[in-house]
Amino acid sequence: MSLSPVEGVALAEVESTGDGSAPAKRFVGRSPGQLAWARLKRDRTALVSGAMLVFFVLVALAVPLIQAVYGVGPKEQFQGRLDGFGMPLGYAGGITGEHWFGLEPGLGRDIFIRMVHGLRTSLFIAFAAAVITAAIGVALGTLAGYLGGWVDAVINWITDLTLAMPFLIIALALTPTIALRFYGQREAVPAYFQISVLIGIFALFGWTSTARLVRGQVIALREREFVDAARASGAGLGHMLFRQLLPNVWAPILVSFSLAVPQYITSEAALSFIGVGLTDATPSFGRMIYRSLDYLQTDPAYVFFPGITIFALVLAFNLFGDALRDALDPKSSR
Amino acid sequence: MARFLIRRLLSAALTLFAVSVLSFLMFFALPRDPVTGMCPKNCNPERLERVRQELGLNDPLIAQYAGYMKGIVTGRDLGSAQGGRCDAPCLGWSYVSNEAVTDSIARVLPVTLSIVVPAAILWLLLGVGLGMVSALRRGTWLDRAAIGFSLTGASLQLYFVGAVLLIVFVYNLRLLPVPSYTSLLDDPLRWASGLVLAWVALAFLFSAIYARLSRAQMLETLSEDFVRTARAKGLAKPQVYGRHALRAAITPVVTIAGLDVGGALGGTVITETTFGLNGMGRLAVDAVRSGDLPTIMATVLIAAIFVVLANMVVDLLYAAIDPRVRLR
Amino acid sequence: MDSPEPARSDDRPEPSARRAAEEPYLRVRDLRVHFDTTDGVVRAVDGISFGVDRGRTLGIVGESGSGKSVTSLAVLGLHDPRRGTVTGEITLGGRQLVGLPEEEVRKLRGRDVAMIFQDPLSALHPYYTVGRQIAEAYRVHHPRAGKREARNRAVDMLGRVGIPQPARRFDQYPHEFSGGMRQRAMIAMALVNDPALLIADEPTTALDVTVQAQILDLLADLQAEFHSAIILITHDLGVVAQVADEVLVMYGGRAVEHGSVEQVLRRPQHPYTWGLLSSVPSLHGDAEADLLPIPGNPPSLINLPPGCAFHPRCRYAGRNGDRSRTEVPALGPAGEPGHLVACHLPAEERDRLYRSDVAQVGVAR
Amino acid sequence: ENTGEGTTVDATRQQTGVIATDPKDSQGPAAEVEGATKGGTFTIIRETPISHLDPQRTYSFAGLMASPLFARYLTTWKDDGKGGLVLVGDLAETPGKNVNNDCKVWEFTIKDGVKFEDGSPITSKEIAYGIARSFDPDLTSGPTYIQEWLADTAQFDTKWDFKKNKTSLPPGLTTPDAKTLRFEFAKPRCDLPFAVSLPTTAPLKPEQDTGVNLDQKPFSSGPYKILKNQAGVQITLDRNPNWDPKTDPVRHQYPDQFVWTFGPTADAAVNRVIADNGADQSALAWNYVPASLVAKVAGDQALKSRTILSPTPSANQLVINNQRVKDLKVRQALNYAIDREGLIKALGGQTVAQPMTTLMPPSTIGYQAYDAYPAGATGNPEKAKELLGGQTPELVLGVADNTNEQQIAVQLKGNLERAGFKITVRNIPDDAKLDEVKKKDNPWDLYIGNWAADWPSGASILPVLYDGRTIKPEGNSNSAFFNDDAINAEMDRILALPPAEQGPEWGKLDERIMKEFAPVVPLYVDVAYAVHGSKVGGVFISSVFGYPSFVNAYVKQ
Amino acid sequence: MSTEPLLRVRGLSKHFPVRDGFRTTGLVRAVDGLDFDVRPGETLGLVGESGCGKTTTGRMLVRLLEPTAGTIEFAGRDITHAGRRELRPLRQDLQIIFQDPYASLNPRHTVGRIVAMPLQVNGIDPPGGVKRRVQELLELVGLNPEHYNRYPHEFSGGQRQRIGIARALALRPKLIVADEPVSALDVSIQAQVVNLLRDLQRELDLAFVFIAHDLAVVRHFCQRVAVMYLGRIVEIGDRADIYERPQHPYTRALLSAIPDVTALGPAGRIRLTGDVPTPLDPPSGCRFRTRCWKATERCATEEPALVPRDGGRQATACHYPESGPAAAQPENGPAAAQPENGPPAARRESDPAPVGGGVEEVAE
Ligand SMILES: Nc1ncnc2c1ncn2[C@@H]1O[C@H](COP(=O)(O)OP(=O)(O)OP(=O)(O)O)[C@@H](O)[C@H]1O
Ligand SMILES: Nc1ncnc2c1ncn2[C@@H]1O[C@H](COP(=O)(O)OP(=O)(O)OP(=O)(O)O)[C@@H](O)[C@H]1O
Ligand SMILES: [Mg+2]
Ligand SMILES: [Mg+2]
Ligand code: NI
Repeated sequence: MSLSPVEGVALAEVESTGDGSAPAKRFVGRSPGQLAWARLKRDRTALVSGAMLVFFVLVALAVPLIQAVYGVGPKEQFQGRLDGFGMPLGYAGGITGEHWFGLEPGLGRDIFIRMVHGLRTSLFIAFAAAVITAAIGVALGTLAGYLGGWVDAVINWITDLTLAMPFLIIALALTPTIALRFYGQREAVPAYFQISVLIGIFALFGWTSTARLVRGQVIALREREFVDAARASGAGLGHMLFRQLLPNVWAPILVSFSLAVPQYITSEAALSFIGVGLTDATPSFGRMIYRSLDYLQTDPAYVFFPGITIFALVLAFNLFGDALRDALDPKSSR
Repeated sequence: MARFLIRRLLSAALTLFAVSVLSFLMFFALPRDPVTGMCPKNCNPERLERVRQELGLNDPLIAQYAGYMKGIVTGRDLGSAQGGRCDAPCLGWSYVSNEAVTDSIARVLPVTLSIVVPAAILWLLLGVGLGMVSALRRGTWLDRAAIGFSLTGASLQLYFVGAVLLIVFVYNLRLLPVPSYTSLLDDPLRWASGLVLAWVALAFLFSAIYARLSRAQMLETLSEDFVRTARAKGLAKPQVYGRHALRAAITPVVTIAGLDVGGALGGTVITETTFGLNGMGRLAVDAVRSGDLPTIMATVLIAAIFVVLANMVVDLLYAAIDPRVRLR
Repeated sequence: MDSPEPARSDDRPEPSARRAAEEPYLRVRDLRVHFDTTDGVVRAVDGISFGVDRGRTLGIVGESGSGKSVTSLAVLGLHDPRRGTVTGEITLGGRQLVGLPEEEVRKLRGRDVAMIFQDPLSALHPYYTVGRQIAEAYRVHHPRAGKREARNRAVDMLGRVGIPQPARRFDQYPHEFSGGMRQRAMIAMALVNDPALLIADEPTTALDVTVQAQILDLLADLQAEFHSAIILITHDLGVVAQVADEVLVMYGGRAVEHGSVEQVLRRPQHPYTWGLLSSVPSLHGDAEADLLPIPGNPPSLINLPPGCAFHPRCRYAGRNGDRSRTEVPALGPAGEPGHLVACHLPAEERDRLYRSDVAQVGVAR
Repeated sequence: ENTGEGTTVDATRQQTGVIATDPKDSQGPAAEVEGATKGGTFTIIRETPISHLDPQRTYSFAGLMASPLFARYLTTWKDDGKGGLVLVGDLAETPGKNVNNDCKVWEFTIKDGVKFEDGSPITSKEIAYGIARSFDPDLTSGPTYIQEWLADTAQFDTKWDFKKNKTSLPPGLTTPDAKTLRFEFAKPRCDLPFAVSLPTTAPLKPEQDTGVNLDQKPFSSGPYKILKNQAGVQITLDRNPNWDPKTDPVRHQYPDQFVWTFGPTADAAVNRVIADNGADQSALAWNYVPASLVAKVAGDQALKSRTILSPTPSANQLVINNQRVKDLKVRQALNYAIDREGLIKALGGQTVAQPMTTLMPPSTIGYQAYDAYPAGATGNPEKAKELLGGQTPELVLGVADNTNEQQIAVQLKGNLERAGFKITVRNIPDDAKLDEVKKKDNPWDLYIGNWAADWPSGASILPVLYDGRTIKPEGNSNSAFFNDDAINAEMDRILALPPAEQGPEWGKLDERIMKEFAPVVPLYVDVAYAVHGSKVGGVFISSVFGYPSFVNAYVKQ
Repeated sequence: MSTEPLLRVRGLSKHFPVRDGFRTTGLVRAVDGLDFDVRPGETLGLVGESGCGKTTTGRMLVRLLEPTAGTIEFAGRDITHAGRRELRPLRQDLQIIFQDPYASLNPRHTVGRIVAMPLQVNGIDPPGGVKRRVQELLELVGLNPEHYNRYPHEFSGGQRQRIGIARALALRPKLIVADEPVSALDVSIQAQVVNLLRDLQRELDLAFVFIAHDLAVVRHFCQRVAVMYLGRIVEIGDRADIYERPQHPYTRALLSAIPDVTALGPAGRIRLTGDVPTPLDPPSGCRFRTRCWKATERCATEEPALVPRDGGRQATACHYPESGPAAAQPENGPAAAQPENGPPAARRESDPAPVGGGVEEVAE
C-alpha cells in the first residue's frame, strides 16, 4: 500500500532499524511448527519418551534382522526345556543365553522373538486403528459441534447408534462372513487380512469417543468471538473446522489418541480370544500379554517381560502425548 | 429447552428402534442358526423346521418384529415351550437359563449398577484428582508420577490389576471377603466389602483418561484470564483451581464420563468375570457364547438405553456447565 | 456503607500513616519484568520506580505495550513465575511483596490491593453469573458474610457502577452483557471490598462519557471514604487531567516522565510526552485536519534501541551528539521539585523547544 | 529354579464294571463313609450355572453330578471312585430283568418305601410319567436313548405326542402294577440297564409337572430338595426328611446343606479354595485346576491332601475325515507323527491330560491297552515320512477359534509338518464348529474331536462313532465318516451279546479298527484335577462321567 | 460520492431472550428499530450510552447476529437473511473490527496467521506473497515484524486491538464496522490509526460504521454521527450539526460530559440522574424521558419519531428539541441548576432525584 502514513511509518522504520543495527530478519521469529519442535527438543520427558517410541518402532521395523541375529524363529518350539507341567525349566521362566526372556509355558516358544514379532503386528494394528478413528472422530465431531442443528442431530444419532450397537456381537457375526466372502473354507485366512478386518472393526466402532469429545469442545468454542471473526471474513466450512477450531482441541485429541493405542493393543488380544481377528499363528503382543496374565502365580517372568514392555510403551506414548500438548500450547512456558 | 428435550427424546427413541431392528436382524447374521439352541432333543432338519414354524421364524420379518415389540409393550403368549404367558415388558424366553429374559435382566441389573455407580464416582475422583495434581505441578516428578500411576491401570488392564488385588487382599492378607454381590438394602456393609475390589480395579482402569484429560484441559484453562481474575480476588488455591479452572476444564471429562458410565452400565464384562460377579456384562457375553438370542437382544437393548440416556444427560450437562451453549 | 467491619482507615491507619511521610503506601523500586520467549527476552518492564500514597491517585499513561499492565500485574504478584521473572522491590504498606509466599500475597489481593482488568470479557469467568463472581470476591474477605448479604452487597455495587436493574443483571452471564457493562462489572468486583489500593487498568475505555463520568465519581467516592490509593492506567489524557494527582509516563518499559498532573500536562518535559499531547484529537479545531501522531513505530521490547529508547522517533535526538543513542538517560529532576524526566536534552533547551515547537499545536492551543 | 522334579503323575486306572446280580447290592443303606460326619454346608463353586435341573432335561456333567442329590433313577452306579463300578437298582430292586433274555422286554420292580419330598410314595406310575414327559419337545435337551428305543425311531416325538396324551404312556412302556415298570422294544436293547441310570427315569407326579418351569425347582425324590434357587447365581439344597436311607444303595445325607455357587472363573475358584478361608474351607472348586495353575497346586505338598486326581472317560482324538483322506498310509503316518508328550505339555501336563493310543478311553469296561503305531512318547516323524514315501499331503485342519483348540492346533501343526505334511489351519467360529464338522460334506481333512460316553461301555462308543451306516447329511457323531461293512457287522454281533459279555469284545474291536483302518489319531484323555477346602471329605471323581460325585460328600466338623 | 447508499438499514431490531435457568423470562430489546444509510466512502459514527445496542447493531450489519426484524441492504442487495453461500462474495467487502480484541483472536494462531486469514479464506494471493502483505499490514498498524510469529496472549491490549484492525484491513473492504477500534490505543497510536483509516477511506472510498465512545475521535473521523439511546437512534446528522447544534437533550448531556485534557481537575458537565432504564423493559413513549429534564406527560405516552429538521440533514427524535450551541446551559429544566461544592461522595448522597429526571450543572 502506498499510503501517506505508511511512508511515515516506513521512514521511521528505516531509522529505527538503522540504529538497532541488528538485521530485521532476526526478529521475524520462528514459526509455530519450529517453535513446538524447539520446545520438544528442550523437554527432557519428551526426549526420553520420544526416544523410547522410536526404539519400539525401530524394533518393529527391524524384525527380520533381529531374528537373523538371534537365530530363533517365532514358531520354533523348545518343549524339551519344559517340565512335565509344561513350565519352563531353569531360572525365571527359562531365561538362558539362547532364550533371553525365557520360554512360553506349554508350547515352549521363545518369548523374546515372539515379543519382537508381536510388537510389530500389534503396534501396526493399534497405530493404524488409532489414526483412523482419530481422523473420523475429529472430522465428525467438529462438524457436529460447529454446525449444530440437523447435522449435529444426525451425527449425534449415528454416534449414539454406534455406541449402542453391540460391538462384540457384530464383530462375531461379521468377521467369519467377511472371511468367507474372500477365502474358501479350506484356505487359511492370511494374517494381513485378519489385520485389516481388525483395523476395520476398530475404525467402525472406535471413533465415537473422539467424536463426542471433540464435539463437546467445539460446542463451547463455536460461541467464542474468534469464530465470529473468521465467519465475518468469509471463512468456509473447511477453514473453520480445521484451521480455526481444530488447533484449539488438540489437547483432548492427543489424550484420546495416546490412550487409544494401548487400548487397541489389548482389545486386539481380547477379540482374538473370542475368535475375532488374529489367530495364534500370528504372534501378537496383546495376545501374549493376555495369555501371560494367567501365569501370574506360576511363571511371573512370563508376565514380567510383556507387562513391563507394554507399560513402558503406554507410558512413553502418553508422556510424549503430554509433551506434545505442552509444546503445541502457545501459552505454556518457554 | 423443552424443544431440545423433545427432540433429543425422539432421537433417542429412534436410536433404540434402530438398535432393536439391527439386533433383530442379527438373528439372521450370526454364523450359528438361531434355532439350534431351541431345538428339542435329537435335532434334525425336519425338527428344526418345525421349531422354526412354531416360533414364527418363517413369518415375515416385520411380523416377527412387531410381535417382539408387542411383547415389550403389552406382553404376549410365547407358548408352552417358553413358559407360556410373558408379561410386559416381555423380552422373550431364554433357552439357556430357562427363564423369562426379563427375570435374568432383573437379576443382573442391580449387580451392574452396584458395580458401576460407586466405581464411576471413584474413578472420577481419582482421575480428576490426579489430573489436577499433575497439571498444577506440571513438569515436576509429581506430574509424571501421577500420570504414570494412572496409566498402570490402562496399560496393565483389569485382568492383571484384578488378579493382583484378589491375590493380595483376599487370598493372602484375607482383609476382604471373596467378592460377591449382596443387595445394598439387605446389608450395606457386605454390599460394599463384597464389591470394593471391583470398584478399585475399575477406577484404576478408567482413571487414566480422566487424569490425562483433566490435566490437559486444566493446563489450557490455567492460562486463561479469568483464572488470573480469580486469583486477583484473593481466592485460595482450592477455590481458584477447583471452582474456576476446573469448571471450565470439565467438559471433556463429562463427555467421557457419559460414554464410560453409559457403556459400563451395559455391562463390565472383564470386571464381572475377574471378580466372579454375575452382572449384565457376563449375561451378555454368555448369551453371545451360547447363541441365546432373546437374551442377546435384551442385553443389547438395555445397554443401548443406558448409552442413549447417558449421552442425553451429557448434552444437558453441557448446557448446565456452559451457559453460552444453547440447547437447540 | 454497611460494611460489617469498621472502616479500615481506623483499623490500622497508624503504621502506614506514620511512615507515610517517608514511605508511600505502595512503593515500587527498580521493578523489572522479563519474559523469556523463544525469540529472546522481552523486557516488558525495565527498571521502573514510583510510589502512591493513600488518598492519592497516580495516573499512568504511555505507549500501548509499554508495560503498564505488566507493572500492575507485578504489583498483584500475578505473573506466572514460569513465564516471567519479576525482580526489584514492591512494598505495600511496608511489606515487601516480591518473594513473599503465595499464601501471604493471596490474603492481600482483593482487599488491600484490587485490580480492574483491561479485557473484561476474557477476565470474567464465562460459566458463572456476573453477580456470583462479584459476591464471591466479597465473601473471600468476609468469611462470615452470608449468601444473602454477599448478594445484596454485589447488587448494590452493580447499581453503583451504573448498571440498570442490578438485581436482574446479577443473574446474567458475562456474554449477555454489553462491553461497557462487563467493564463496569469488573469495576464492581474490584471495588466490592473497598480496597486500600486500587489498580484500574483502562477502566473506562468501553464506557460512554456519561457513564465514564459516573465511574470516575465512584472512584473519587471510594478514595474519599476509604482513603484509598488509586493507580489509574488510561490513554484518555482528559480523564487523567480530571482525576489524577500525579502522572507517570511510560515508554518502552521505562518511565520517561513523572510529576504532578499540573507539571506533566501543563509543562511536559519529555519529547515523548509532547508527542502524546499533540496527538490528542481536539473537540474544537478543524475536524478534517490530520491528527499529529508521533512518527515511527513503538520499539521492540526484545531489542530495545540502545540509549534512550525513544531516540529513533525523537526529532531532537541528534542534538547532543551520540548520547541519545548510547546512553540510557536516568530519570532525574526536571526543574520543579517532584518533576522527574529521563531525557538527555539540557533543561533550558527542553524549555525552549517546548515553547517553540509544541505549545502551539498541543494542548495549550 | 525349576528342575522339573516331581512333575510326573501316575493317574492311570483300570475300570472294572459289572451289573449287580445280587439284589442285596441294590439295597440300602449305603455303607458309611469312613470318617464322615453330619452337618455343615458343602459348597460347590462353578463358573457357569447348571444348564438344567429338571431331570428329564439333564445332560450336562454338572447336571448329571448334581441330580443324584435330589433325584433317583431306576438304576444307578455304585462307584468306589477307583474304577470299581457296579450297576445297582436305585428305585428298582434290581438293575432290570431281561424277561426273554433277548433284550427286547425288560421289567423293573420298584422298591418299597421310596418317597417324594412331600412324603407321597413313588410308584411305577410316576417313573413312567417321568419317562413319558421326556417325549415333550418343549423340554429341550436331555438324553434320548429310551425315547428312541421305545418309539423305535429318532423322530420319537412325532411318533407319540406327549402333550396330546398326558394321561397315557408312550408305546412299549407299561405299568402292569404300581410296583412294576415294563419296557417292550422292537429291537434288542441290551444296554437298557445302563440307559435307565440316566436322570430320564427320575419320577415325577403329574400334578407337580410345571412344564418348562420345573427346571427352576425340580420335585425331589433324593436325599436333598431345592430350598432356594437364585437362578444363575446360587442354588441351595436342604435335607429331604422323606428320603429313606434304607432304600438307597449309594447316597448319603451328611451335610445339612449343599450350595452351588456360580460365577467365579476356574482360576478364581481354585485360588479361593486354595486360600481355604471361612466358608471356602468346605468348598470344592468344580472346575479343574487350569493349566496355568497346575504347577502351583502340584508343587505345593500341603495341598496334596486337598486335591483329587483321576483320569476321566473323556477321550480326545485328531479326527481324520475318511471321505477325504482315503489313503491308509497317510492316516497311519498321521498316527506316527504326533508328539503326545509335547501335546500334553502344551495342555498343562499330566494332571490335565494323559496320552492315549486307543479309541476307547481306559475307563471303559473291557478296555485293552495297545499302541497300533508305536512312535514313542514324542512321535516318530521318520517313520511317518517313510510311510508317506516322499509325498507331502496338504491337509486342512479345521479348529474352533477358542484358546484351547488354537493351542492344540499350533502344537499339531508343528508335529505334522515335522513329518512332511503341509498343514493349513482354518478357523471355524467356536459355537458353530461342532455343527459344522458333523456335516457329511464338510470341507476339512482333520479336526479335533472329543467323546465322553454316557456309560462306560464300548457300546456307547464304537457303534456311535464308527458305524458307517448311521452317516446322514448333518449331525453325525461319526464325524470321521468311517464306514466299513466288516466292522459294521462285527458291531452288530457284539451288540447282541449279553451286556456282561460285551466288554472284552469291544476291546478287541477297538484294536482292530485302529490297526486296519486308523480312522483317527487318538490323542489323550482328560484328567480330572480338582481342589477342595480343608474340611471337605468324601468327594471322588465319578468313574462314569469324570466329574466330582457328591453321594459320599461330607463336611469335616 | 454517489448518492446511492452502500448500506441501507430499515427497522433493524434485535431482541434477546432472557433465560432464567431453562425458562425464557423476558426479552432484551437490544436494538429496536433502527433506520440509517451509509453512502460509499462515508463514515457514520455510532455513539451512545454503554449497552444501548451499538455492538449488537454492528454484529447484525455483518450478519453475525440474525436480526429479529428489519432489513439490511448492502450494495443494493438485501442481505438480511442471506445464507452463508450468498454472503461469501460480500464478506470481502464487509468487515468488522471487534470490540473485545483479545476474545476475537484465535489463541492458537500466531498473529501472522490471524492477519493472513481473510486473505487465505478468500483465496487472495497478493503480489509478493501473503507473508509480505501481512507484514506490511502489521507495520501499517504499528506492529513490529517480530510480532509475526507471536501469539495473542503475548500482546498488550492496544497491540491486540491493532491486530484486529490489520485483519479487517487485509481485504480492502468497502465497509468496515469498527467497534471501538481505537479505545485501547494510546493517543499517539490512536492518532496514527485514525489518520490511516482516514487515508484509506479517501483512497479506497471506504465506508465505516464507527462505533466509539470518544467523541473527539468521532468528530475527527466521522462525517455523520448517529446518537443511540436504548436501542433507538435519537439523533442523527452531520458532524457539525451534532457537535455544534445538538438538539436532543441526551446528545447535549453526552457532549457536556467529555473530559478535557485542557482543563485540569473535575470538569463541569450535565449530570444525568433518575432511573437508568434497561432494554429489558424500556420506558413507554420517549425512552429518554426518565432522565430528561424536559420530560412531560406527552413524552410518556407518545413516542417521538426521528424527524428531519433543518433542511433534512439532521434528524432528532424528541418532542422538545433544543436549539443553540452545544455548550449552552440547559434552559428550561424543571430542576434548577445546582452548583455544588464539596467531596464527590457528599454530593452523591445529597442527590435529590427529581421525578421525571433532572439535570445539574456541576462546576467545582
Ligand atoms: N506473556 C508475555 N510474553 C511475552 N511478552 C509479553 C507477555 N505479556 C506482555 N508482553 C509484552 O510486554 C509488553 C508490555 O505489555 P503490557 O500489557 O504491560 O502493555 P500496556 O502498557 O498495558 O499496553 P496497553 O496500553 O496496550 O494495554 C508488550 O510489548 C507485550 O507484548
Ligand atoms: N447474547 C445476549 N443475550 C442477552 N442479552 C444481550 C446479549 N448480547 C447483548 N445483550 C444485551 O443487549 C444490550 C445491548 O448490548 P450491546 O453489546 O449491543 O451494547 P453496546 O451498545 O455495544 O454497549 P457497550 O458500549 O457497552 O459495548 C445490552 O443490554 C446487553 O445486555
Ligand atoms: Mg494494558
Ligand atoms: Mg459494545
Ligand atoms: Ni478532548
